[in-house]
Amino acid sequence: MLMWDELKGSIEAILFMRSEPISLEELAHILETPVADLKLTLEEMIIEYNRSKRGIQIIYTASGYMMGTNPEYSNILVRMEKPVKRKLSQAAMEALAIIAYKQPVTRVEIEQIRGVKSDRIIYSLLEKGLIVEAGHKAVPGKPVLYTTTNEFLKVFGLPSLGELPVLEGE
Amino acid sequence: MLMWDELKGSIEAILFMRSEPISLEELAHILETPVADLKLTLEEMIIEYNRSKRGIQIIYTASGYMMGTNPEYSNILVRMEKPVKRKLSQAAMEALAIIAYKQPVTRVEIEQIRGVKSDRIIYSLLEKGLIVEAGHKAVPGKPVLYTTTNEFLKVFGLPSLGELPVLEGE
Amino acid sequence: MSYVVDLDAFHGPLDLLLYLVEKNELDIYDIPVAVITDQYIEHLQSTGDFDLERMGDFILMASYLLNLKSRMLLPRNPFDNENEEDELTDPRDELVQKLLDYKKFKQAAQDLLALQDGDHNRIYYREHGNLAEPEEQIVADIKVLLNAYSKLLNSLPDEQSDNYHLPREDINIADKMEELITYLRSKSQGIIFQVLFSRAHNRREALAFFLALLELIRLQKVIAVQDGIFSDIIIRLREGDE
Repeated sequence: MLMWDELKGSIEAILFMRSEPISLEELAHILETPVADLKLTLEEMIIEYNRSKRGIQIIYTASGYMMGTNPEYSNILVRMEKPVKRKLSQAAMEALAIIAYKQPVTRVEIEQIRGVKSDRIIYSLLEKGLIVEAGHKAVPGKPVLYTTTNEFLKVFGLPSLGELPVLEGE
Repeated sequence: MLMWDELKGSIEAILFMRSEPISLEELAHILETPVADLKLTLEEMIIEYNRSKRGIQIIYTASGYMMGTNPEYSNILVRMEKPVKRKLSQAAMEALAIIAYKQPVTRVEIEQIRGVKSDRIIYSLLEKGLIVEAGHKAVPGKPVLYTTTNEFLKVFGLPSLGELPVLEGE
Repeated sequence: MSYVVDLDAFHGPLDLLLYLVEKNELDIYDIPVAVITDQYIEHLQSTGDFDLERMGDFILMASYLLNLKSRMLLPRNPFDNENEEDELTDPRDELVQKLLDYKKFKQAAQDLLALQDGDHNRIYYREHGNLAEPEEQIVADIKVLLNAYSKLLNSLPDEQSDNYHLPREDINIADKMEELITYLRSKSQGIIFQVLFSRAHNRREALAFFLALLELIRLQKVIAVQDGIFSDIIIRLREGDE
């Protein structure tokens, strides 16, 4: 069992390293500390971070806790040059759009709409972490079903799939 | 011109976002603040971070300031390392070690120590961004010299080349 | 004596030599060259299939060892005063230095590995661990996604039956090949793949363009280049084809 200060330090280090939200359960597993203690500690840390004009803060999201910059400083952070930016190709965008709006969806269904083979594009979307395999469709051949990921929401700045722009005429 | 607290907050946010070392000059440019002020502020921040058992710290490296975890917590952080971490082969580690300790160094010098051809290994280290070509040695044939990169320091958790483990017998 | 050691497990001749020195608990500064040479060669002989390129380095060391062995066996001429220097130096010195150097860096490699694994206290930085790929961030706009989707849907109803049909006779692929060449000639930098299809009035014509393009690529009159998975495909005339 860690001391109080070490517990906070460990949590801080873990949240710093991880760029994704981490659940209380995973933290409890890593730190060998009961969830209830962690919850209290995290709440205290959030308050401490927010008390001053800190540049970073701990954010509580639906999928867990994560560390991020304080939005107050976003006007300064935009002045920084960003990592290599990459746009999705038109073809990738098409496949991704079909998956986003019709999920869960099979490769054949995507290809029927696009009119072209799409296996390589699906593979690269999987690689980019924008989509995942989510089970199999209960039809002959049991084709793989695809859905979008949290990463997809992050890239497009959406809080949830419910916030996808509404299609014309639907 | 920012207020004192805001300056610290901004620096903290920038160091958090950036995963590479950032120079005082670049910080001065982003924050529109004189280098001398930034240097003082950063020194104060480093002391503040080190005073408590914080999980993160500000590290001063040859190429600038950057944020990293406190080494005291590495026994905990090792538990959350991603399982897909790409490991280097023993042969690649040997070549990398020679480059790290003897840089700048030529391919032939590496091969003399290892006793085997190493061109393919050097190529893959270049591809991984762990080493770079850094000019040519002033000897006949002008062979390419290799040095390690910031990425190398990051992968091995070092603040600078000066912190490499001490070589046996030296 | 039988060895179960696989040569592939060694990263080079020095690695194998070091293994033999350690296994026999020999003093690295006073290696019995005859013994170590015999064991070394025995190892090479016990190896079955082996990458010829790698074998070269091992064989080179074997010949070096044999040479060293013969020099050790030769008695020194007590009346030869001209080679006084030779008497002071041990012919093994070079080998000893090589082994010491190699041993030092082999150890350094292990230390680095331990650092990477977190066996020693170390700093962790954000987003490390992705050794191969440079950092990149996908930028995308939700409106673009919506546009892509609505365009797809709009193109569906009247065209769907055409999906898997070849172009009808009214569109000639040879004509399209001519048209493409003429067009590409005016674009020395090449054009983006998708732009090509903006010239088509319907799906059949687009398909004809595509078949024409494939044919031109096959005939090596045109090349298509893509720098990365998500980057645009650039179509241009082959150099020298005017």
